[in-house]
Amino acid sequence: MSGISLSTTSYRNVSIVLFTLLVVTLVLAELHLGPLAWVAALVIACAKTVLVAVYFMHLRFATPLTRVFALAGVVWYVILLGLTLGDVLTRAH
Amino acid sequence: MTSRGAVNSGFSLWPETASVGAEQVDLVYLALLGLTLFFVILLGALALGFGVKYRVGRAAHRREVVHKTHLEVVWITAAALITLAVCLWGTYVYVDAVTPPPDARNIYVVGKQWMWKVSHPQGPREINELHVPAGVPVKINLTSQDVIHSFYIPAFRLKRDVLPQTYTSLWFNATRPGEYHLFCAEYCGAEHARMRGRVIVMEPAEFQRWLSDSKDLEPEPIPNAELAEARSDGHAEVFARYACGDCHKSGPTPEGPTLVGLFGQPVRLRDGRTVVADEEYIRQSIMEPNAAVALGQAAPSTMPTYAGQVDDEHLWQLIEFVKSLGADAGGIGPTP
Amino acid sequence: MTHLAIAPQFDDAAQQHESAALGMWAFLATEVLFFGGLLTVYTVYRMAHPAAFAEASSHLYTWIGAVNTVVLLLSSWTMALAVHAGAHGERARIIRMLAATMALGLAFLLLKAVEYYLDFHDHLVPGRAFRPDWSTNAPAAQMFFILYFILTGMHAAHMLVGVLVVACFVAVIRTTPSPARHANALELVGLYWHFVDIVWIFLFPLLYLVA
Amino acid sequence: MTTLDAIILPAPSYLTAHWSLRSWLLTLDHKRIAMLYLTSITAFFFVGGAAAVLMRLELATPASDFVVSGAYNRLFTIHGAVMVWFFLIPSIPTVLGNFLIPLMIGARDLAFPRLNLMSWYVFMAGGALATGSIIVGGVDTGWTFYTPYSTTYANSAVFPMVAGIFVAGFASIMTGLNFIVTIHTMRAPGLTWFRLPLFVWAMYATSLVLVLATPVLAITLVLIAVERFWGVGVFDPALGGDPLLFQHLFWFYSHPAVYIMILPAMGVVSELVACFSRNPIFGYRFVAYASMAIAILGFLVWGHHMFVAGQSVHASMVFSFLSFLVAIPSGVKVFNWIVTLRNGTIHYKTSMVYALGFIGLFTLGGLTGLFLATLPVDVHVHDTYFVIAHFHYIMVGGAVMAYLGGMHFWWPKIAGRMYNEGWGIFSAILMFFGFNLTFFPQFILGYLGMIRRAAEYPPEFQLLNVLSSAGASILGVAYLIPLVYLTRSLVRPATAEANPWNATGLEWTVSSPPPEHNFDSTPVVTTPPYSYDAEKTAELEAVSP
Repeated sequence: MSGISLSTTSYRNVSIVLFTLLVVTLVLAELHLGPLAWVAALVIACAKTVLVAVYFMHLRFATPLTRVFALAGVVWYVILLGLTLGDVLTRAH
Repeated sequence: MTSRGAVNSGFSLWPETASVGAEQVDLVYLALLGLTLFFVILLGALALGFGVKYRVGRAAHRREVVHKTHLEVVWITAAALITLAVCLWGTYVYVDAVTPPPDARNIYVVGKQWMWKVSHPQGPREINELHVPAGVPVKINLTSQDVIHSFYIPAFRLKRDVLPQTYTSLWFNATRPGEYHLFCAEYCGAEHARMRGRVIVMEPAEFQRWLSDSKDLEPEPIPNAELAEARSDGHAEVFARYACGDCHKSGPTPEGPTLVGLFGQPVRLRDGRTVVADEEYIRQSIMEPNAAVALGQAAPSTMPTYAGQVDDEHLWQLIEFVKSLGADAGGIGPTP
Repeated sequence: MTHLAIAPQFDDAAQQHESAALGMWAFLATEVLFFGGLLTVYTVYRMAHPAAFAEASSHLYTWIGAVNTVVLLLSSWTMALAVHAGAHGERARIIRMLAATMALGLAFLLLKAVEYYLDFHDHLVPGRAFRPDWSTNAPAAQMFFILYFILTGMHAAHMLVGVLVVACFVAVIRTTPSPARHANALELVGLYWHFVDIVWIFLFPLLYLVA
Repeated sequence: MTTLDAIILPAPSYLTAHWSLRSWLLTLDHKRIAMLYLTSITAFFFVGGAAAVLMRLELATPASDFVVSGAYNRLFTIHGAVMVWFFLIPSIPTVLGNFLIPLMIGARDLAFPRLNLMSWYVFMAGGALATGSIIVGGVDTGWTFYTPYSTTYANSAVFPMVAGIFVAGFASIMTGLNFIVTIHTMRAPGLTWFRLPLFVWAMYATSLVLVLATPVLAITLVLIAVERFWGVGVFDPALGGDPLLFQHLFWFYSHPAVYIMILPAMGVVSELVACFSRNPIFGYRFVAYASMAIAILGFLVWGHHMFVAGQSVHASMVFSFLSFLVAIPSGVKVFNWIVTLRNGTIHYKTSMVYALGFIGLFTLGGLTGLFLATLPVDVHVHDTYFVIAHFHYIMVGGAVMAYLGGMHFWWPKIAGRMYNEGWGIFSAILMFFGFNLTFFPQFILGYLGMIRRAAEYPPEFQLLNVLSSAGASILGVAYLIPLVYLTRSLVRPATAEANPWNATGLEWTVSSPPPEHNFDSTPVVTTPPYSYDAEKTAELEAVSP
């Protein structure tokens, strides 16, 4: 059903972008940019995730409800991480 | 020393209040109690009133139910305002309770399974007892030797978890001389319920006298220390230095097997093997506690490795000490 | 649509498909939180010991990690094509693409096994065998490797499940009279596979590129 | 079979459609799976209850003379773990939820019947592991498994218990996932979200919590198991680990888990209050939204379990504030239930007595929750009997009362039999009395400073403990009475009609017990829920004999 909406060419194009992003990650890692590199690597990982989720996993054609559930896991993970770090980073000892 | 206070006192419905902070906590508690009473009476009266008036078979004028959103808004707002007020007041009291004044007197407390070890910077050390002066801010610095404990003095309304590898603290300003309970509030193993002590609040002058009297006082002998005191040759001192007797007592305990009568005897291991407790076995057990765990003990062993901590001479002395315990397999009392 | 098998509790194929897709996405949300718990632990310790983590990370075989990333991205591509073929009911292409996906999945696991072997050889396995003579902060370095093994181990377990499911699917598609009947199920397998790929997309920079 | 036969003979119910053991153990029928769960969780309830009775016996005296300390520690661990994971969390969802959700929304079954059956087997496997840990010596860590005690120091069967809870977690996830999908996709035509019974709303909110919280518990338990086996682990302070991190992960699950227990109970009570006051629920939408608000806010407050644990002062303040917020939707529900009584025609049936008991006990439990959210008060009463009393008011006074109220309400539907109302009301009142006698003294004990998880206590606490133990024995008897008369109703031919309470809701439109496939034809819904008309019912009852 929903798979019909994308052509094999678009899957190829998405894959090429994914490989390019991987190369960018590796090059950035070689440059030793310090803490900036970590941020860059994570941003690129997020970009890759969005590509995989939107195209390979067909979120682009999914119902709003499915998108909400796709986001729910991420939002709840942010709650877990955020409030935990809220404690760890402000501890006096 | 005064004997007034919570320890061994009779039945009551309200705990002793013996610190400045405790009075603050009681005020907040009373306010919450009032709030609870108000809502229980309000809701109870409504439920009872409706329940009687509209019970089946009773002729009452029953109007059609119309939902009123403004009612919902009223009680949402009321609940929000009341809770916000209590929350802010509580937070205000709490900030005070966790901020020790800079001139507070320091006392160090180590929790271990299952006792409180107290050290005063002036010298005296105590076990399961804590002497403090009244009217002076006292800061207790806490750490644990093993698991998480919690240092709890109900009369001061104070509690703080005691963590391994971490320092936590609490402070109080005791108001009334007397004896008060000291509990471990965080479950910490088999004898958690018995990890109790006394806080003895004294008049400052009396406390000063106690301090100078106790300067040379060693902690009262406790069962764990009996092994170390059993021998008066140099080996026992090494045994005591590494606190081996904290776990290895005169009988088997969850923390460690007894060393009495061990040497030269066959030992059954968890993995089914049986080995003879010779010099090499003792050495290995000290340096690599997990290599050969005796039957009935935890695996992985609860004993930390002493590799890199015990030098060869001490190791030898420890082995000699265990050997000497094997000589009389009958018991551990203070032998000649 | 007509050749889809409809279970008795559903009214029509659309309801069945919507239920299956929603169920799978809800399951993936639980998976996010499963790995999320581990990543929370990782983040807390990495913030506590940035230098030790960077030092420890440099002892990993980055090239194996990078090659494995390529392998997994490729497998996601072939899986996407398999789902695409499934929607068109092209039996031969489904089997070809699934076989490629499975082969890539196995290649990933094989490389991972080789890497574990090398790590073991380098005394990087936490516990008594852990000998970080290079380390300035051995406990923190060991913590990094504990997390490395648990994270990659959990991921590899998910990969293994994925490979097995794909293998079963190949068997089903080979014998079924109508491959199109299984298009929805294939789509769900695809969702799972891509998710496992996404987990690796994060694990690679988090574990291998700390320096 | 001729057409005539088909008209005369009633269709067999789900209970009588098949008779073989196999037809029960391999059933895909949500109603039969609910019955499988009912028998299992009843057994677990009495296992956990037996542990509680032994604990209260020990606590009748200050010394540990009835059981030794080590045995007592195993008792409270068993009591906590079994009651939380094998009774309270599955109770209303897997029994009433499984049975009622498809019936209430006009569906033939849940979306994934096989997954539903599998969840029961997984649950039983988890239960076998957890109870197996009792046989191989018991666990002494407390149900919270705090590290490093559970990982490094405990010398007891931690692993089977942890594994059992880990496995049972998958059953939770399967159930929650099934409910979410079913409620989204399988509602009958015309059954919009705001025409759903509030029980379904509550089950939806509960399922969200089940699905989003349980995986974090799963990974936390894996980390404990790894640490026990491997000897090194992420929570070991000796290796630079942070034991507080364990508490964060644990409470991220375990605080929302409290809402897994209480939200379904609130849903049940909404049904009961509406039916037996013959009134629509006052503020239906607010009650529905309150369920969702509680489910979501429930994820933001776990740090209030860590106010004295060494958590940062700033984090504690934030968690304290967020905890107060949960009081608002809970209060909304209580107010709306009470106002629903107004202008109603109140029938004091067994279920209604349970529902009113719930409202009273939950109100007290909720208000004492405010004490625990207040930072300085929590510092004093944390880990004391005040906490024990508070959460038993919520979980036993709340969840168990509502569960039993719901069982009595839907028993005619489930079993097709009526029970003796006199015994029902008597045991409900006895339970309310026994409960308060057991747990109210514990509030006082907590403020006096009596710590939890201790077999021994100072002698001045004895009087209140004796009261509590006496209450526990009354409570124990009160729990056995329904077991007896409900079981007796099965062999006694007091057949229930399709709708004995004149209740609204699709589940009452099918026969009692329902046929195997629920509905002959898919129902179409055209009215809002709870279309009770108080005046009319009162008049109708006045003229009927």
